[in-house]
Formats: sequence, structure tokens, C-alpha cells
Amino acid sequence: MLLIPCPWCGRRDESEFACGGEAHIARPADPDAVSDAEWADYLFMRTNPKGAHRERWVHVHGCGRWFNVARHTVTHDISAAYKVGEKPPGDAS
Amino acid sequence: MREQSHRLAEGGRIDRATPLRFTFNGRRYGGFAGDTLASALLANGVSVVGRGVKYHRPRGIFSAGSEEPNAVVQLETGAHTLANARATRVELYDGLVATSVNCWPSAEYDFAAALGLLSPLLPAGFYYKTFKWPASLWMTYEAVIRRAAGLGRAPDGPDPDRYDKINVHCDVLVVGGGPAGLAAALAAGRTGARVILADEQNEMGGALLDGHDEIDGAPAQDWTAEAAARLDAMDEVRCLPRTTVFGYYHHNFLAALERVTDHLGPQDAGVLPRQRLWRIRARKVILATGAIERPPVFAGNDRPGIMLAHAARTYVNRYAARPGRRAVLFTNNDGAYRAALDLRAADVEVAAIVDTRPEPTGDLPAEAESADIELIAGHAVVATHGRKRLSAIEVMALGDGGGQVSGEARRIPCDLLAVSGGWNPTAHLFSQSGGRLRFDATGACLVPAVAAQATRPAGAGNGTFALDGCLAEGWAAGAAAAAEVGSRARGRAAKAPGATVTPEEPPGDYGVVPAPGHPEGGPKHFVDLQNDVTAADIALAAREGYGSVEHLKRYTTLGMGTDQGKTANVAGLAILARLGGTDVAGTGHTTFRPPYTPVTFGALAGRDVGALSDAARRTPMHHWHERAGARFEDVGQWKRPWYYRHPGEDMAGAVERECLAARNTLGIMDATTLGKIDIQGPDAAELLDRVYTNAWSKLEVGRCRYSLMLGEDGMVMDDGVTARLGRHHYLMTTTTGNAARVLAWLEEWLQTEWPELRVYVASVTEQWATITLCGPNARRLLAEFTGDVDLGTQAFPFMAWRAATVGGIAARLFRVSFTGELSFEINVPARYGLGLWTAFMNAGEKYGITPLGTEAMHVLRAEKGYIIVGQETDGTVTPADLGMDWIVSSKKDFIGRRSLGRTDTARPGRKQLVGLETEDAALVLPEGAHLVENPGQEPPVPTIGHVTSSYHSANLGRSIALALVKGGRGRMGEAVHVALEGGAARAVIRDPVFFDVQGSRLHG
Amino acid sequence: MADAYLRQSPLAHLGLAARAAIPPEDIEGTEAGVVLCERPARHQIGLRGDARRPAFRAAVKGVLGFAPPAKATTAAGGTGLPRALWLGPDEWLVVTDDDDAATVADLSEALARQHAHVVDLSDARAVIGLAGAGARDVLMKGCTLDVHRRAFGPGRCTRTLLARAQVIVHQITQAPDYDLYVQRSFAEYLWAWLEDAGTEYGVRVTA
Amino acid sequence: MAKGAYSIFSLVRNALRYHEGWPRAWRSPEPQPAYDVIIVGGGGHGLATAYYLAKEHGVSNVAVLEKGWLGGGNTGRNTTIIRSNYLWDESAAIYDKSLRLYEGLSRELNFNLMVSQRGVINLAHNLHDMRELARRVAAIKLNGIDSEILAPADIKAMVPILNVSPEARYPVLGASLQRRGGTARHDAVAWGLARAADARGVDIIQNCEVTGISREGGKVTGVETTRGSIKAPKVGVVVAGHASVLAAMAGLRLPIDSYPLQALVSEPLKPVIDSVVMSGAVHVYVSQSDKGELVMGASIDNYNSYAQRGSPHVIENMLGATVELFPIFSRLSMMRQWGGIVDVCPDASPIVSKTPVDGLYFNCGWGTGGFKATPGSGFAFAHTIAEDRPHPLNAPFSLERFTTGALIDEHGAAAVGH
Ligand SMILES: Cc1cc2nc3c(=O)[nH]c(=O)nc-3n(C[C@H](O)[C@H](O)[C@H](O)COP(=O)(O)OP(=O)(O)OC[C@H]3O[C@@H](n4cnc5c(N)ncnc54)[C@H](O)[C@@H]3O)c2cc1C
Ligand SMILES: NC(=O)c1ccc[n+]([C@@H]2O[C@H](COP(=O)([O-])OP(=O)(O)OC[C@H]3O[C@@H](n4cnc5c(N)ncnc54)[C@H](O)[C@@H]3O)[C@@H](O)[C@H]2O)c1
Ligand SMILES: Cc1cc2nc3c(=O)[nH]c(=O)nc-3n(C[C@H](O)[C@H](O)[C@H](O)COP(=O)(O)O)c2cc1C
Ligand SMILES: [Zn+2]
Repeated sequence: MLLIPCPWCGRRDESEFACGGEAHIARPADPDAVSDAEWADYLFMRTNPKGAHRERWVHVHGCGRWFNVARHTVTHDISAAYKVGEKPPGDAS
Repeated sequence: MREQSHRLAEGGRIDRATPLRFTFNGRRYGGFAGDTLASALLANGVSVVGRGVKYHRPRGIFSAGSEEPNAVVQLETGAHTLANARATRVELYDGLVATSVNCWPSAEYDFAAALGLLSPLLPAGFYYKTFKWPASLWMTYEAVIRRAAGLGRAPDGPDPDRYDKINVHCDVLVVGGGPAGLAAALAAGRTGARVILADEQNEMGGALLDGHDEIDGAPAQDWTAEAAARLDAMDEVRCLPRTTVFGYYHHNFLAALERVTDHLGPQDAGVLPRQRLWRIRARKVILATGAIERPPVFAGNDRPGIMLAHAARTYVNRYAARPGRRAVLFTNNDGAYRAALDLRAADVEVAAIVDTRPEPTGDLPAEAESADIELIAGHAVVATHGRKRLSAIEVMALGDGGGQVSGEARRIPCDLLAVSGGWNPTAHLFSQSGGRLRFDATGACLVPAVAAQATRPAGAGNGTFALDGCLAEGWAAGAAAAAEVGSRARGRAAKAPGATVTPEEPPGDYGVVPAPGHPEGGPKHFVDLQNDVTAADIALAAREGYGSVEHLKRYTTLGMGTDQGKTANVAGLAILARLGGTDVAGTGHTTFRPPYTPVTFGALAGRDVGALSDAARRTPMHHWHERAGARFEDVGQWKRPWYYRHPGEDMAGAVERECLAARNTLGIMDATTLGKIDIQGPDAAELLDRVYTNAWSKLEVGRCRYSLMLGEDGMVMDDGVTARLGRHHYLMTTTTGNAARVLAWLEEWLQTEWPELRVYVASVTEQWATITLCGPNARRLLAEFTGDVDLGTQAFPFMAWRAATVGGIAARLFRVSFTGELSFEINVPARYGLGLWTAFMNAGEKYGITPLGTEAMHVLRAEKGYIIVGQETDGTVTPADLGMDWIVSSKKDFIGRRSLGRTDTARPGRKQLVGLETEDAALVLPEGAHLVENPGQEPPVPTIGHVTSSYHSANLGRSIALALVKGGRGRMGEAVHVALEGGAARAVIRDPVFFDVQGSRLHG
Repeated sequence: MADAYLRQSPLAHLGLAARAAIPPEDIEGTEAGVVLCERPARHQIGLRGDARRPAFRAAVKGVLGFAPPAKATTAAGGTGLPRALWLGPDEWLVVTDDDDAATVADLSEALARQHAHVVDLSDARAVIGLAGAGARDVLMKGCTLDVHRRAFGPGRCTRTLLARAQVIVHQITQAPDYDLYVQRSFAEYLWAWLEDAGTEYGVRVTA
Repeated sequence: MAKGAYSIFSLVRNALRYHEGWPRAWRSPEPQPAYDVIIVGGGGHGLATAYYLAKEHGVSNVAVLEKGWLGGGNTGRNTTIIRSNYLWDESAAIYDKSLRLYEGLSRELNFNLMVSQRGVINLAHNLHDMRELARRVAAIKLNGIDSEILAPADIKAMVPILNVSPEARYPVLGASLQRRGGTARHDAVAWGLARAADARGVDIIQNCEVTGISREGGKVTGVETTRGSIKAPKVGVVVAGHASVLAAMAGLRLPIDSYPLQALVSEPLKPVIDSVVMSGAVHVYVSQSDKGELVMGASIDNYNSYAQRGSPHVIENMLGATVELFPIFSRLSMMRQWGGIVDVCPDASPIVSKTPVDGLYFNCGWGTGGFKATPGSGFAFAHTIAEDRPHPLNAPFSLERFTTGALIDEHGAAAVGH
């Protein structure tokens, strides 16, 4: 039962949230410019890492905001929660 | 009712002033308040309480706690029955009825005991090796196996009790109310921290309730009472007796089961629930869960009368029940000597103490010797006797290293053998939390090593077995946990409670106790008493290659019973380790999983059952529909009128009547459940452009447009009409089932992908009641209610909307139609929905106004070839498949567009929406039926499509159907076969629009 | 405006008014640890906008007398009306008295030249009052929020899940005393749930 | 009969010798430096692949590398339901092949897998469910697979303890039944296949984790493991929840997310339910094992996880629905709960496919429902590896379908409209 730190509301129970899967998957700016394979990559291919992961959550039964979470997929330790548009912590790029 | 033959004259924590009656296996007995069923049975001299699951050997009470493997009973009867109650944890109440499980005709005489003779044929996993021939008979064998397996019986009726659930947050959760837990709770509680102390027993005190310890110079039980009282007086401390913390999940979330009224029996508990599930979010957790004594594994160790030493001590001290008259103690450690001393003090003759250690030199052995108890050191029990109760044991000398026995066997008559092989810290919750255990070679046990969460083990649960250590560790843990959450005590510094303890020597070796003869041939050495797993089974598993602890468990079922191997697992691991020349550090252990003890399904379901199992969403007009005879259908959580049944009518009749009324005069429909989303902002049209397939910039204020919404995979996700309310203001409608999903979809794209768009969206579904008037008389009736808007076709054309006053209510009128009739959708604030509906019904009587259910609506729209998302679509259908290319803009990007160009998605010959006309006009095809080329073919018969919608159309006087058919649009006029039960029907592929192809009614 | 007889509050059909009229001494079981009521006459307005923009704050303040609260999970306006409940960083629920139906027009007007969202939601949600000594425990039976007085007090509000319904919880006073806002079609379910969860403490219905 | 063969006679014979004569069910060999084929993952699918490689294709110089204990993945933690009543022809073909293999497998493997064709009942709770069910049953029948529709009264007759009251919040309006569906003993499937594969020369190497996939010029050359490098020109990866982890070792990404899927057992009971009952709408599936426990599964926890456990509210919700369906279960108790890591594809269908890397094959994406496919999947995958091209059974389940859009959507209808 995760306790998820919403950047606005603070720590709330998992049942108030929905998970939106892997974060930072950019929609191709010009879909026509990409090949079917690249489009498939955007649509379906996922990193699904064992370990450090960045994913999107939405506080559906709360402030309604989408935000990103850095979570370890084995221990479930959450090292950061950050707003859409913000750089993931520890990401220099 | 008999005398309580084994009841001590005095002592114990029972209330002799409150005698209780109970029945076990049909016989009546007496006990006292404060007894458990087990202690009361022992007090009455009952020895056989059940039978082993496999060999059906008689079994007696083995422990005094949650770890009980044997005394599993059926409690009560009928709907109140409990299938597998542990007698050691059932508090006695007046009138209790219990029976043994899994034996016939009784626990005393069980026919299946004959299976014991077959036992050589039933080693671990025997069923994998046989019953394969003939294959046809396996189901028969299986039925027999199934009847023989299983313990208790399920109730025969729905549960008469209620269950509760509550969430709670705390700074410090202390699990276990023994000395360590009480000290922890006191230390944390005095800081003002929010503390919860839970213990599965009926009172706090833990092991202190079973003995004669002293704390701070006073009897420990007085200290316990005082500690409990002090905790009760602290505002922020909550003590939960009868509450088992059974699961330790992620992020310090723990679940506990409180047995609120179980101890009162199946009487009317009034307003109280039977059990309450506590869902606890703790900042810090202290696990003071104590330890479980483990049995030595020796030949014939399963007979009634053989019991854990600490349990024997508990029965005499706490319950004043004598588990036997003449006892022998069999141990490898000092601690168990306390049992001998206490038994002796309770007038149980202690015939001898058999200690596997060659020279026990500790204070406790010395005390026993000075009490004139015979000490037989360096010996082991090698056999036991007695049929339904132990009558004697045999002991032999252990050779060097303890690997074998030698010399003469000495027979000692006794009816109680109290056994101890040392202690296992109750590390279940610690391990569940993700914490790592380490094997402690001295104690031969697994102890908490590395915590994974904010967890502190303390006391015996942490391998600290001496009382003074338990108190100190508990106190320190409580103080530290409180300090970590920023809670500090004000006032005088307080001191941890202290105790003086008799030191103990380290325990002796732990493993299988040898017996003479072939190790696999003689009497069985039971390891798991509940599942009848023996040391030989373990050896067999290892021999056959099932040597990892997980394979061992699954192959032998070791530790898979209702006790989850609390007394068996470590013994099993030790045996396996020895076979492999390693120790438990080498074998590892199986995974500890919730629940610590079994948890009632009802409690986990809580009050989410019956009428509260899920919200039933109803529109403001619902009760009117009910009174009008509506049958409802579930659409998501909504209840929608399906059809209105008049007296004497069947469904078909009702639907026909409704359909005809809508086409011929006037229908009225409750469309409140359609999703409505208010969209505002300068970029609103841009948003619509991006989420819908068609273009929005040119839509004028006052007009509406129909569209499709696709998933990014190009498949149709939703459809609906959106109206332009103002320059930057739109109202989107969605299907009932997708209302929440579409709103969430818009929010997601706006927040995550297009934050630059200046648009806000909000659900207004529930703000409005929506009434649809449709049919030739719709305009006429509506005109009676509104004066401020011209309803004429010129002024108010199809696909327009107007603000208007309807019946005095500020409303929005939409000229949209799902039935193909002249139709107005009237939105009024929900509070007026019922009033306006009723007014329409009254005023519309002269037109024969007829309420339409969803079924009639579906027929009417099918006549027009309109799709229903979720019926004509299934997540694999594109706009082109539906023949709706006309709605797909090629001039802009929108969600899902790119996917439409993929090779398979753009492939010709995909399944396409068409109409079907059966040759037999009376035949209504079943929805879901498949179209085939050649019905006579042997399976597999390839399908070329399926019927998505099919009805009898009263307006057309024949059946109609829609279907998705491979290459369908290219096959107009072709005949196809529809595979049906017992044959096939012929139908012709046609355009999906069956009625008013020109749309004159719609526009009229 | 429509005739009053046409109006139906979300829970009108439950006959709560009649139950509220029963004198407490006639109700079985003496103590009522949980007091429930429907608050039928609340004007509710959905408001969205950028709270960082002074113009937005000023416009709202001009109508309500106070700016929308910028602090997460708090309400502005005290125990009286109007109030503005923070729902999200750009979202509030403005609550006024039902007679004060002008507010929606006033807010729309005041924000007409800005990018903001004003929508009348008076009928979209029912408002249930929950008070009494057992109120907090009843909430905890269906809600994972920490409503302990150290964690949640008067003036705090948030959207959350209560049983199987999304609600807005607003604590009004220390008593504690809560307003629960729930979607209209979930109101009957939630009411039944509250009564069931409150059984243990005794439930009284008030006007 | 071969030495070590299992039968009632060998049981009697061994009983006389205190069961000391039983041989190991499978060897525990040291890894060789090279094999013809390496199978990564010692779950049911991996073992079946090895078994059929040896049996059908004569390729027995095969190693199955398992990081833990064989059968310890989802094979060892699933709710054991086997059936083949799938909607699309492609699915029906592979699942029914599997069910037919199961029907003869106990004897073929000389290991009782306790295949119990007690019937699988899928409940429908609303008109939309009913429509879907009719479509499904009709499709299944055309594929020659047994399937029938039950009315509430028929269901009640088969499962008397089911609540079919029309007053229930989600009333039972009907059901489909596949009589050939049922359960099989999960552990036995792994063990039986392991024993048979071992007997045909396959090396089953436990406690050997693959940590890298070696490639040269776009071709596989072997694997790196915790027990050293092992060479092979062909590597088949069958690691279920860990598919993405292995894919990453080969520089690939897959259309897969790994989620926790939870299950639980009740305390053992005398028989109360003879068939398997499933309800997709309320996310419940229940059967009773031969040992007497009720075995139940929930829906997935919807976040990526490799933790083999999930959140308790998923179980609470599932039990709420279960108690609604089976009111007499309310007083029974949960004895143990656990989770697995399921590999979920966007279309809820598997990937049994070649990959862009020569000699590297993936079999994954079976998600919440691949136990029933164990033999069929192994059969088809063995063919794919041996022949370096897919068997017709698994050709539709290629990786390319995510590019072309030819998904095989087994979610059932996506939405309820109007
Ligand atoms: C709770 C639950 C209930 C289910 N119920 C059903 C059901 O009723 N019916 C049904 O048909 N299906 C069901 N399933 C799905 C089914 O269990 C799986 O689809 C199927 O068992 C997968 O088998 P497998 O052999 O592919 O995977 P697994 O059995 O998971 O085997 C994969 C193996 O790969 C190993 N591995 C991983 N990484 C490495 C590495 N780097 N090196 C070496 N080895 C590695 C793992 O240790 C594991 O043993 C259920 C699943 C779960 C979790
Ligand atoms: N001499 C020995 O060998 C020996 C061995 C073990 C224990 N002891 C004695 O036992 C005592 C140990 O003290 P302690 O406080 O560590 O343990 P304890 O056994 O006194 O108390 C533990 C309590 O935790 C409860 N509990 C366990 N798991 C629980 C759960 N999941 N949920 C709720 N309650 C749970 C138990 O019912 C028990 O009341 C000391 O007095 C010690 O001397 C002695
Ligand atoms: C079909 C099935 C039946 C099971 N029956 C039992 C059982 O009777 N007793 C038990 O303790 N565990 C039972 N389990 C659960 C296992 O003990 C174990 O939890 C599961 O295989 C997952 O492994 P893990 O808990 O070691 O991670 C069963 C598991 C399955 C898949
Ligand atoms: Zn939030």
C-alpha cells in the first residue's frame, strides 16, 4: 500500500491515485515524420526497468494533478516526486 | 455435565465466579470465564481433539497460542459456523459448541485411521506418481481425494454478522503487548506521540501472563495491569487487545484484525461488528511479537499428551488446567525447566526431565534437581506409547555428537510429555516487511537482521529472550521511535522497568532426535503436525531433488497448513540443512507472507457488501421510472431504465410500444447519464481539434457537431456531440460509460502534453438533468413550455442549440437526435429534473407521450444505422471500419491519426460495419452470432464477422441487424450465412441505414 | 425562476426532514454519536484560474471579499458563507448561500476578460453535514486521510475517497463538524454508508 | 518400464525399501561451456520449450538456466486455471492446442499433473457482458472448442452456493461454460516437464541467473550468467515478468509492463465448489484445490513492480466482490496471500517471436493468463527456435504486430457505451 507524495497535497494513500505508466515519453512532434516502427516505439515500447523508474501518477481523488515519481520497482522506495515539466532530480540533461 | 477433572483448585487468571457450559463433539463440559476452549478441554481431561489430515492419527492440544497445529475445530453450526478455529485462541463463552474436523464418525473413532496402514504408500508427493491410469478415471480418483482432503466445513447460509473497517494513522505502532511491547508503548506514549499497541490476546501481558516473573520488585502481573492502566490514561495511546496485526505491507502500512465480539459467541452483538479490520499507517513500527517455542522432532512425537513445555506451563499457571497427571519434560534448553517446576508446583507429578545435553549445569537445572526432580541428561525420547493418550515414553542415551542412541531403552509411564527444542523469534511481520533474517547458530533460530522499513524488532521477537533484556530493548525502541518522529517527553526523565532473571545456558543441538532402527522405518518423526509431514518425507524430497527449501515446502506441503508451519518450519529447515551438510543459514527459509494468522474474508470485505457493495447511481427521475414499472439495466454504476413494462406486457411488447410511439407521436427519455464536460478558454477549439477526428474552428456559436474520439492507437474510444456555447465555451457530451474516462483523458493531455493550451475543463454531468423529447409531436409539446425561443426548423435547425426558459426553468435545448426523429434534448439543473419530467408527462398525455427505455432507444438508433461505442466497437475498430471516414479530417493532426496509417490498420478488407437483412424477416439474429462463408464446414470454421446489434423493428415490420464483416462495404447485396445453434441463416449485406435514409424526420 | 415545488434536493426522497423532526428522546438508543444532515441550499461554483496572477486574485476578491486560497487543502471564508475550497492548484469550489445565486454571474463577469473558468455546479453535488463525537471515526472507516486533530483541523478541506465515493471533505469547526460534498448520484449511496458506519455510535438526523 | 518410472507398482516396490530407491527427478548438472540452445527461465514455458525441443526436434543439447528454483516464477504462483475459450481465432488456436496437450500430458510425462477438467464458468453481470459472452461463445464454437451459455438457473444448479439473486448489486445474468476447462496442479506441471526434459538430456541449471546476452554482429553468441559465460548460437528467453530486463540486456525494448498480480488461498475446507468460477467484471476467480483451499485471484495492481507482492486494497476489493457472489464465504478465512510479476502486453496477448537480434527469441507477454498455455507455448516456441521461423500457431504473436497494428485484442470490448 504505497504512500505517494503528491507535490501539492502531501503524502496520501495509493488508493487516491492512478498510475499512468512510464514518464518522459515524448509524443513525436510531427507524427507524419516518423516511421511506423518509431511510432510503435512511442505507442508501445517501454523501459519497464527493474530498479529505478520514473513514472507518472495522477491524484485523481485529490487535487487532480498529474506529476512524476521516481520509484524503485523492487523496494518501492520513492526518492522523488516532481511536477510535470520539471527535470527529474539528479538528471543533468 | 461432568466435574472438571483436571482443574486446579486455585490460581490462574480464570473467573471461577463465572462458570460456563460448552459442548465438544456432542459431550457437555464446564469451564470458566477466562478459559480458552483448549484450556477448558484440558481442564476436563479431554485428550483427543482431532485427527491428522493424512494418516488420521489421534491428535491432542499441542500449544497454548496461535501456533497451534492440531486443535483445529469446527465452531458452532449453520450459518454461524467457523470452519477451522484454533481451540487455543477461542475464548470460551457460555453455550459454545465445537466439533473436531476431518474425522468420521468422530475424533475418537475415525474409520479413516485405517489409512495409517497404507502410510508406506503415501510418502510425500505420492499423488504425482500415480492415479495416471486410466486417464478417464482421474476425475473419479480426484473426487475421492477431494472428499478426504480439507479440514472444516463452510457455513450453510449467508453470514449473520457485520464487519467493520477503519483506517488509522499513528506515530508508533507497537505489535505485541508482552513486556517488550508494554515497555515500548510506555516509553513512546509518555512523549505524547500517537501510539497504537495491539496484541492478539484478550489482555496485555504476553508471556508475563503465563509465569511468575517479577518486574521492578513486584509481581509482573501487577506491573502489567498498571502499565495497561497507564497507557489507557494517555490521550494519544490506543490499546487494542484481541487484535492480531497480520500483514506488514509497503510504506509502513499494516493491517490488523480485531475480534470485537467473537468472545461473546454467536449471540446478537447489537450494533457492534463481529470483527474490525484496522488499516494502519504507522510512521514507526516496533515489533515486540515474542517467540514461539519449537518442538523437538522425535519418534512418535504426535501423540495426544505431548505438548510444548511453555504451553504446559501456561495451562497450569494461567488457566489452572492440568494438562496431565504425570509429566516428563523433554528439552534441550534451560528455559523449559520452568515448566517442570511450575507443573510440580501445580501438583503434577514430574517423573523426569530428559535433557539432550550431556551436562546441563545452569541454575534452572540445579533448581530442578534440588526440587528432587530426576534429571536424565544426555538422553532422548525414542518412542512413545498410548493410543488415544500418551501412556509412557522410552528414553535412551545419546551417543557422542547426538547422532545416534544406544544402550537400554528405559520406559517411563506418563500421560504428559512437555517438550522444548528452544525458541523461534516471531519474525513473521519483520520478514513480511521486507526485512532480512539471519540464522543465529547459538539459538538455532532465525532472528531479525536488517530492517527494510522504519521497523524495530524488540524482545523475544528480536532474539532477546531474557525478561530484563526484553524490557530494556522495548523501552529503548519506544523512546527512539518517538524521538525520530519528533516527539519528546516533558517532565522527569523516566527509567526503563527492570527485572532480575535467572541466567540460562545456551540450548543444545537442534535437529531430528535419533531413534533405534531404520531411520525411515520406525515410528514417524512428525515435523509438520497439521499436514502430517515427517522427517522421512523431507529426506525423500531431498533425495529426489526437491532440495531447495521452496521445493521441499511444495513437494511435502511442509508449513502450508492453517498454522503456516509456526512450529514446523525451522525444524524442517534444520533437517534439510543437516541432510545437505549445511545449516539454516545455508538453506535459507521460505517466504513469510500475510496473514500471520488466518483472516476472515468478511472482515476484509468490510461493509462493501450487499447494498453498499458499490454505489448505484440514479438520476433525479429514477423514482418516477420505478413507479412507472421500469426495468433497469446497469451501465457502469448507473441504473438506466431499460424498458417500462405495463401490466400484461412482456419485454418485446413494451419495446415495440415504445418504439412505435417515438416514431408516430412522442417519446420521452431520461438521458441524464450522458457525460457532459464544460470546456472554456481561448484554445478550446484547438483542444477539440486535437482530441476529435474532425475540425472545430468553423463551428458557429449556437451549433453542435458530432464526432469520434480515438485512442492514440487509432481505435474508436468514444463518440458524442459537442455544442459551441460561446466564443470560448463548449459543452462536450460523452457516452455514459466513458464520462469519467473522457474527462480524465482531456485533463491528462492538457496537463502533461499540452500545458500551453489555455483551456479548462470540468464535468457538469451531474449538474444537469437531461430529458429528450422525440417524435413528430416533440416540438408541439415543447412549445407549450417555452415562449422565449423559436422552435421552428428555420430558426432552430437540426444540430443547433438554444438557451431557453422551459416551464419557467433556465434550460439549454439541443436539437440533436439519437433516434432519427425530430428530437430535443432539454438540460435543466438537476433539482428540476423530476419536476419537469412530471410536467411533460402530464402535458404530453394528449399526445400519448411514452417513456422510452434504453432498449427502445437502441432499436430506434439501429434503424438509423447509428453506432453504439462498446457495441459496434470493441477497441479494435477504426472510423474507417465504421464507414465514418467523412468525420475524419485529413487537414490536421489529432490523437490516434498517425496510427490509422499503419499497414494493418490501413489494410483494405478489414472488418467493416454493414447492415444485414435476414431472408426470414421474422428472424431476429442473436447478437454476437458469427458470419461464415461455408456453414457446412468442419471446425475450425473461419469467421468473417459478427452481428453487433440485432432487433425486431416494429417500424419496419421486420428484423434488422448491424454487423462487422470482413470487406463488408465491398459486398453489398451479397448473401452470407450466419452460424446459429443447430443450423445457419441466410442474410443479405446492405447499407446500415434502414429507416428514413434521407433524414427528413431528423430535420423536420 | 421555477416554482419552488419543482425543486428536489439530491436526498429529498429519503424523507430526512421527517426524521429530523422526531424529537431525540423518541429515538431508540439514547446517545447519538453521529449527527447527519443534508444541506440542501448551497450554491456551488466551480472556479479555475491561475492563482499566481494578481488580476485573477483581485477579481475573485472583488466578488467574494477574499482571494481564493493559494495554500493546498485549505478553505477561505471561515465558518460562514461564502467560502472557497482549494481543490487543486488551479481549482476551487466556491460555496455561497443558495439565495445568493448572483455570485456565478458576478464571478463570470469579473473574470470575463481573463482566462478562467466559472461554472455553476450547485446541482452537481449534494452536501452532507457530519458531526458528533463519532464523526471522526466514521470518516476514518472509509477514508485514508489522516483527520486526527494534529493533522487536519478547522479550515482544512480536500478531495478524497470516502468508501466508494469521491468527496470533498471540509472541516468547519474543531467539534469536529464536517461538510461532505459528493456527486449527486452518489449521495444516496454515501448517505446509506454513513448511516451504516455510524450505527455503532448511534445516528441522529437533523435538519 | 524405465527405471524410476512412476506408477502404483513402483510406489509399492519402493515402499518396501523405505522409499530409499527413488532417483532424482532431475539432475543438477554443472553448466557446460556451450549448448545448441539456451533457454533462459525455468518456468513452465521454458521447461516445456526445452522438452519439445528435445522431443519434437531432436535438439537435446539444451540448457535451461533458472536464476532461482525451477517453477518459482509465475508457474509456481498462479491460480491454475486452464481453458481455451478465447475470442480471436489466433488465440483460440494456440490455447486450445495447449489444452489438448494438457489432456494427454500426465501420461506422456509419467507425472500426474492433476489436470482436472471440472469446467470453467465465466459470469456476465450486465447486458454488455451478455452480448460479449454470446459473441465469444459463438466464436469459440466455430473453432470447434466446447463452449456453452448458461442461464442463471443452470449456473445455480452447477454452483449452488453462488448468489444469483436479481437483487444483487451486480446480478448474475448468465455465464459461459467450458466443460473441458478446469485446473492443473501448477507445481506438478513444472516438475513433470523438468523431469521429462531432463530424461531427454536437457540440462536444467538452477541458481544460475543470466546477467548478459552476448552478441556479435547482430547475432547471439551466448549468455553471461552468475555461473560464468555459456555459449550458444540460439537463445530463447522465457522469463515472464523479467522479459524487459532480459530485453534490455540485448539492447531491446518490449511492449511490456510488469505488474504485480495477487492471489490468495483460504484455509482448507471440505468441498464447497466443484467448478472454476470467474467474473471479469468484478475481478474474481475462484476454484477449490484438491487439498481443499479456495484459490482466488485478483486483478493486477496497476503500477510497475518486480516485488512479487501487491497492495492489500486490491485483495479487499476482490474479497468484497467474492463475498457478494458467494455469501457463505464471508466467515471463511484467508490463509495466505502472495503475488507474482506478470508481463502485460498492450493487447493482452503474448509475444512468441523472433527478434531483431539473430538467434535471439522471446516468449513473453502471457501476463495474467499463461499457465493454461504452458505446453502449447513451449510446443510453438520450440518450433520457432529449432526452425528459426514461427510455427503457424505463434506466427500472429510476433513483435511486428505492434508496428503494423495487427494486435490481437483479448481485453474484450473496451468500453460500455450509451
Ligand atoms: C497470481 C497469478 C495468477 C495467475 N493465474 C493464472 C491462471 O489462473 N491461469 C493461467 O493460465 N495463468 C495464470 N497466471 C499467469 C501464469 O502464471 C503465467 O503466465 C505463466 O505461469 C508464465 O509462465 P512462464 O514459464 O512464462 O514464467 P515463469 O513461471 O514466471 O518463469 C520465468 C522464470 O524465469 C526466471 N528468470 C527471470 N529472470 C531470469 C534471469 N535473468 N536468468 C535466469 N532465469 C530468470 C524466473 O526466475 C522464473 O522462474 C497467473 C499469474 C499470477 C501471478
Ligand atoms: N526463557 C526462555 O527461553 C524464553 C523464551 C522466550 C520468551 N521468554 C519470555 O517471554 C517474554 C518475552 O517478552 P516479549 O515482550 O518479547 O514477548 P511476549 O511473548 O511476552 O509478548 C508478545 C506478545 O505479542 C503478541 N503477538 C505476537 N504476534 C502478534 C501479532 N502479529 N499481532 C498482535 N499480537 C501479536 C503475543 O500474543 C504476545 O502477547 C519474556 O518474559 C521472556 O523472558 C523466555
Ligand atoms: C494453486 C496454489 C495453491 C496454494 N495452496 C497453498 C496452501 O494450501 N497453503 C499455503 O500455505 N500456500 C499455498 N499456496 C501459496 C504458496 O505457499 C506460495 O505463497 C506461492 O506459491 C507463492 O510463493 P511465495 O509465497 O513463496 O513467494 C498456494 C499457491 C498456489 C499457486
Ligand atoms: Zn494532490
